[in-house]
Amino acid sequence: MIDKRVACIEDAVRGIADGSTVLISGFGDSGTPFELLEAVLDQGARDLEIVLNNAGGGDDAIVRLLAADRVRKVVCSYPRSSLGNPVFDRLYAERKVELELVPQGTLAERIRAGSAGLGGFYTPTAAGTRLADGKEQRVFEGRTYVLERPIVGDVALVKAYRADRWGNLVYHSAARNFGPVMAACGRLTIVQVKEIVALGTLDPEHVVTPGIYVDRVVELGI
Amino acid sequence: MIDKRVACIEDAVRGIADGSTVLISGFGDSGTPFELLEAVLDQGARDLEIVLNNAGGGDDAIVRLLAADRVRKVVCSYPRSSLGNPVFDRLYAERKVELELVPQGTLAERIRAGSAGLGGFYTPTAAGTRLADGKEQRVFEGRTYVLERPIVGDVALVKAYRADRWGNLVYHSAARNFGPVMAACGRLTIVQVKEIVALGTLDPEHVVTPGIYVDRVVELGI
Amino acid sequence: MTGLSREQISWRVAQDLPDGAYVNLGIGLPTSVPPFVPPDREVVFQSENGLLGVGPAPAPGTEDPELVNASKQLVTLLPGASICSHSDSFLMIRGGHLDIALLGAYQVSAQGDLANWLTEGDNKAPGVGGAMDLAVGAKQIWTLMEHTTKSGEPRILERCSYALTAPRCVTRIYTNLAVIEVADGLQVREIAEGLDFAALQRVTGAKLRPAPDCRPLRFVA
Amino acid sequence: MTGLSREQISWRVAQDLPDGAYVNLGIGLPTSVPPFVPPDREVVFQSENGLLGVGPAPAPGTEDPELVNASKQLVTLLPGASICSHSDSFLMIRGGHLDIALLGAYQVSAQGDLANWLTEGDNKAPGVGGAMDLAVGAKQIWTLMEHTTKSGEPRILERCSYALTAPRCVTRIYTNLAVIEVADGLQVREIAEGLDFAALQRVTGAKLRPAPDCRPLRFVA
Repeated sequence: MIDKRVACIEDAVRGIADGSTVLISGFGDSGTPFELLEAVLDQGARDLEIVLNNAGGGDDAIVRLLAADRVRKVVCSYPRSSLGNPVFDRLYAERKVELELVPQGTLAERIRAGSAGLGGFYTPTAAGTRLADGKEQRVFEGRTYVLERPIVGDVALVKAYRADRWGNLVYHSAARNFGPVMAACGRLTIVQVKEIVALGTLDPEHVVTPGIYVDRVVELGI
Repeated sequence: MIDKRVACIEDAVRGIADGSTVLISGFGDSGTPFELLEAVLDQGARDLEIVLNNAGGGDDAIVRLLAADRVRKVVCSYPRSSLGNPVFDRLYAERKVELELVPQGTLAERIRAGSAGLGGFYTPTAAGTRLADGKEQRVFEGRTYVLERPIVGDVALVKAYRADRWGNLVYHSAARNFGPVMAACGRLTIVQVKEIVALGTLDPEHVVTPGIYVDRVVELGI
Repeated sequence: MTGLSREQISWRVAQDLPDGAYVNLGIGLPTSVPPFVPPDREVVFQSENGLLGVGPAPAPGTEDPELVNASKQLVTLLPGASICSHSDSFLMIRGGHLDIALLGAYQVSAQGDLANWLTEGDNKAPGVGGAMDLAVGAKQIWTLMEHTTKSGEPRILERCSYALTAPRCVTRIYTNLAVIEVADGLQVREIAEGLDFAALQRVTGAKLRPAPDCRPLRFVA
Repeated sequence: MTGLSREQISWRVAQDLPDGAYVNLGIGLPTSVPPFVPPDREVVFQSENGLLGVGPAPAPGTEDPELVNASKQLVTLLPGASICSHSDSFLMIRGGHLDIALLGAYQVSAQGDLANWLTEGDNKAPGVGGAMDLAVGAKQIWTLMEHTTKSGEPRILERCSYALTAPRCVTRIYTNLAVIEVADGLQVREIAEGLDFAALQRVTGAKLRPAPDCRPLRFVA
């Protein structure tokens, strides 16, 4: 029997290894799996490379992972927050955390390419800019493209809305954002949901992330 | 006001130019816009390059387009049918129609790349096989990939299930197949649906093809 | 200096959005454009985080904390809206499906080069967000900005001094002082009332030319 | 010749599908595997046209003509099933998410090269379908085929003579005469009852070696 459900959030994050690349869903606060991140804080994995759109703000769990020196590298499009992120700014200034800045669409596409088994793709984004420095640029039909390589996560931490025991997922509103693309890209995909429903409850037409991509689901009621 | 609805199927296919590249949704019969194809037969466009998974069978509208010498080239993964397709076989043997055979996943991905503004992508599919002949092959981390270029349709002919006046679409069951990827890739995307519903009826969470990709919708009741 | 307020720049842009246009709103000034769209037009606003058909801010008590726009402001969805993932959203953006992206700018060059993500004096970690994807992807890029910096330095230049977001992408520039078309150089379509062409040229770092039908730029309540 | 019937090959493969496996069924022989999966196992079948969780053929009167599998046969969906587009389906296939693809084969080489799309004598237009994507994408490729051609020519060869679907992809070969593991050459795990190793080697075009625990291949109703 296929059963991706785990009983508690400690079980959900069990076994995340030091040095892992961890994909974290969310756009600002929307769709960010803060509860899973709290559990990762407790779980103890260090030397992490985190891949996410923003880099936390205020004193959220991402900022506290950074403050606890648990993050080696941040791959993101926008490491700034309206709440401010002095922890990241300090670590960055002191070169204690590496930053790989990736345009948002390229970030999503690199993660998708990783999940899709592609070796890379040519995007017009960033061609002729500083963010293409050191990358192969190539002209097709008169337009310049940058070669981008896939990202694969050892772990994906995703917030969704509802799941079933097969790990099928639906999301809530704008919290969908990076969830579907990251869920498909984690070697170990861990999902927090508000509610786990009986198998067959989710309409096959409406499933956004098929359960094949999901390894563990924990129900949090929020 | 945005209103993608057209009154009749003749209006739906109006203006398809000779020489167009036409994407046609469907996998076998499932999701194939046969009624739009009948209208294209009547409309008269010639010298077409058609991009689709199969190449028709029996005496369906695709076969009749071929029989009427309206098709210059077929880009597909599987030009065979359990119903037989002697018309295609004859035209192919007489070199009266060009065939570009593309692995099914590469076909879907090339169309997606066209819709996504990408210049190309590297896929492991077909590496080391006859279908990679003449294409750039490149090794990343020990694995060989083939460079594939995007496909863009002048026209996409798509069968969906429900639409609204903004052109939002949902599909029915396995008839979804190539619909969403082709709908996003047509410079002119024409959709036949069973039913047009009032704006706001389709749940934003369940829309599969956002209306931005759709130019014309015709309601057929089937 | 004479000219429009920031809010009036947003108003001015809104008057030019055609009925039926699909429009992305960058962070900052562009997010204040939608309320000014004339009520007889249906304009569909896209937000890079996967929303198409973004509506106004929610009424108090109806807020959904997860329903935010690219600037992380609470929004609503209109009838006809749809939600998609980030990869699908940037397929839409990069693939040329949006008619117009409204973007803030630090600098724009006479060739339409855009600089809107990195200033030279800023020591904080850089952030680019979706700006580069929007700049290469939308059919038209309209920038909204003050005509000069606070210290009076021009933002419209022969060459941008800041790092580029994308080369040759801006098609129209809206400032407090002018509406400028980028087409084989910079053509001034409107000049703020009370300002003459020579005065506008003096606060601009690139050569301007007036459109044959150059009109006054004025706010009409 | 002795050995299993075609249906019994499907039965044999089904016994090896682990509980919880995600399995794609190629066209032809593989489509007859699902009914033979032991009832205490939950195996999720994928169909390349965008179905995950494919169920059995529909009861008469409940057919949906649009709900077909890769072989265009009418099917059903199980509770827990989902539907996706072709690009999402082949992301799943190519991206290494399927545990096993069950594929028909014309030829398999000692290195696991697969030829299953093009025969040399066939003058009809070639068709490849999803075979190449499946062959490079699934974690394991198990082929189902008769051990020899109708005229008795071996299908298991040192090198395939037909055009390849993908090099070095097959991990296991199920025929009417044997179950063979592709692992540093060809290791015979099971031989059809009544056949000895030498006889199997004579109808095989590549060098075989017996597994230490090589067992009889037999059908148990």
